[in-house]
Amino acid sequence: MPENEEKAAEVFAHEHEEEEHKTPGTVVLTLALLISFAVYYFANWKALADVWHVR
Amino acid sequence: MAVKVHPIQRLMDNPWLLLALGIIVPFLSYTLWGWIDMASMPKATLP
Amino acid sequence: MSIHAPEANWFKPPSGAERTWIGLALAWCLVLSIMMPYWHFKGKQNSTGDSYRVTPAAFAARVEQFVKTNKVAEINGVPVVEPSPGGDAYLQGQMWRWYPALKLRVNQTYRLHISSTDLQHGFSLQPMNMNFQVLPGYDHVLTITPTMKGEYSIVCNEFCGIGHHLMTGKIIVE
Amino acid sequence: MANAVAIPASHEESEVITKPVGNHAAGNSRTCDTTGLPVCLTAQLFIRLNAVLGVVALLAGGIAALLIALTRWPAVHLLDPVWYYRLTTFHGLNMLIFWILFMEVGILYFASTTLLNSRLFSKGMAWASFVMMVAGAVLVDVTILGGKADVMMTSYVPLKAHSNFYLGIILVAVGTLIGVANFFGTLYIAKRDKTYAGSVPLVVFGATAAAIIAVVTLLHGALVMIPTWLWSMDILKEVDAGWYRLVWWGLGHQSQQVNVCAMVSVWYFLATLTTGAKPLNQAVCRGAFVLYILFINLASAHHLLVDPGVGASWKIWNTSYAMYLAVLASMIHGFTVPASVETAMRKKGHNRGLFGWLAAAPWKNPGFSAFFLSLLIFGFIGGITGVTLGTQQINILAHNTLRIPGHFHSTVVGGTSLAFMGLAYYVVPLIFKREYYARGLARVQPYLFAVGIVLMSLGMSFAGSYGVPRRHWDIEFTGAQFAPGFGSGAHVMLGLMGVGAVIAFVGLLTFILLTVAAVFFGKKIENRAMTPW
Repeated sequence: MPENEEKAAEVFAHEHEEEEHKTPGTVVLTLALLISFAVYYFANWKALADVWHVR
Repeated sequence: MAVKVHPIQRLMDNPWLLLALGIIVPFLSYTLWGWIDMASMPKATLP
Repeated sequence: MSIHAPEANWFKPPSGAERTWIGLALAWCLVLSIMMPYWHFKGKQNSTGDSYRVTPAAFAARVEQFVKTNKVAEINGVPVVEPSPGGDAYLQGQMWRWYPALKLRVNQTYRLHISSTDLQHGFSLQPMNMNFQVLPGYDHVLTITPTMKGEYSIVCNEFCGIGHHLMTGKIIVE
Repeated sequence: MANAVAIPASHEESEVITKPVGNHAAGNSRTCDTTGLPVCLTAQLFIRLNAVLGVVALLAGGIAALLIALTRWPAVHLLDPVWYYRLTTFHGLNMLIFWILFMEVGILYFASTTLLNSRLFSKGMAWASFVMMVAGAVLVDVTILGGKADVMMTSYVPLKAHSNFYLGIILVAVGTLIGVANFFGTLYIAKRDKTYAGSVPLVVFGATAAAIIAVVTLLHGALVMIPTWLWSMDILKEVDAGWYRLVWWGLGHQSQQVNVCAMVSVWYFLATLTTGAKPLNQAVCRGAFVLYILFINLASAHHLLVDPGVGASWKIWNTSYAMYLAVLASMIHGFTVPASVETAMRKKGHNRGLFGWLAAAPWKNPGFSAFFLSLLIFGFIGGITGVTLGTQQINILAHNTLRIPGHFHSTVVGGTSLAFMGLAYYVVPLIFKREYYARGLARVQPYLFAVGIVLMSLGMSFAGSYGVPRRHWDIEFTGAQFAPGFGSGAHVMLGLMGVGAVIAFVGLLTFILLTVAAVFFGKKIENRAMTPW
């Protein structure tokens, strides 16, 4: 049993390696999205904090 | 040859189950809960 | 290929940059979802939906009574009404005016009841830019504290027929 | 094909397969000469019909778009109030409902037949669906233009339109629902007849997600429109305003989630067709679609964030789509789609630096440029503004201001419509079997449209940040009791919106003229592959 599991893990690791993709451009693109998102989002909270109080 | 299919893959291969979940989840969370909120609104006393 | 059937056993957990991105995105989503309950308890601007069922006739009668007892002036033929600080104020949206004009004290808190006697309207306070929905049959109560002095206009930003763009009102804060 | 009886095809479909293949009846399928994919001829007929009607609605809505944009540009202020409000109603329904629904039913037929190697489930249902949708759309448009339904797309009660307006919407909704049922029927027979092995392709999975969301949408549509229709004929005494808003947005917002799903599926489809991209991880892409199915429909709550009647817990839970799980799904697609393109391009040897792969991408192919611009506009403008506006408390600053249309023009127009345009650059050669004329113009068209929509969306968004209301004829408030007015900043932004709208309209018209010319007069594609873009 443990041997089988080991084999399976090996196969998986192998597939894993093969399937590894390098996508640095996409990473930069998505990080730019995340940063602009955060800036716009928190700027809006700041604007909200400046209006009348309401509940 | 019986291939062991991951349970998550089996879920995603079942459009009927996804259809049922896709109707039930928003109906309970959005529609029904919304109706309950509206129905439980008290009458105005207008002081 | 996304247009062909995938291999038989395609399920595998995400790996590499994809996995990192999912983790990062999930963390950001958690920040987003915590912000709302956080603001609900710590923030000063919340729309809690505090509201009561009311008939348009009953609401209009209450507004009339409010105008009669609290009127202090008139501008452009519209009564200016000053509620007592900490008390209730009433505002009626109808085709096509906000009635009456209100005079409030800065940093005092009011229970502002808004409703409509006909169609749906949009209460939009300018240039402060605060917006709330106004429905017939619903007494929408905003517990509101003006924090700045000045003259503010109310416009209607929910379409209510051909005169919609003429529907305006006034709030003066002293 | 080898031992097929050589019966000469009786009409233009020269590569029609004359013996039964899979679950196709004899003479009811062909093999695409470009992709080698099988095409069900019944499905092909309805894809064509739906695409044509979609483009007709797009043209009608587009003309209205130009006129209302020129009215909201204060320096031009073109229409009188009656026609401004009337055409705003007309524009909304033709663009947000008719153009998109016709295209989506076509996409569902395509995905479930060609990509699953199956025949369409029912020709009768396809006819019923198509006829009801056309009848409904015509009824709605005639009622609006006849001046009997100046109620905006949302038709919030107690604002009342002529009963034919509601009847038309019910017809469109039921017709679409029948089309969606035909899709599910095809999924069923394809599985039963074993026309494919294992799991459905990713694009079909995305289409399934869109179809599921469409079912929820259309059920809400029936739930709200039938009582309202009865009320418009005085059979029902009253429809509660708050109840109407709650259920109507189960139709109004959710129909836009159908678009999101359909658009993302089209991204995957066009990425594959134009760059040979394949998804890095099926589980991740499909998992993101499952998150859409389960949670994206809660976002209808975004319209009720400053409403009376529903409480803070309901608002916070639903507006976060249950902890923003549907936003997570969009962010996942926002990674997996470009990552699949990047991987495919790098495999082809475009390995220079961070963005060498992107620079070398087929930017001259309108199918690619439309898809990638759609991805960027949807993500960077539509996504960011949408989540921000849909935050419960921030909505106080944005509800019913021009920020709202600013947001959804970048999602539905810059995102979905642009992606569908990219799709058309393949649908016409592959399904209509016609070549485009003026291919140089077609290459430019997505850029023109994208630039226009970006300017317009940003103009609207920032004008809305100054408090400018949506659906409002005159922000100078001429003749009003109190004249609030807006500052010069708002006017500059509205001007930007106007300029953007004109550019986008030129882009739209270019697309429609090119497509109509190709469909009706384009060079026929017979027994050969399409000319690559």
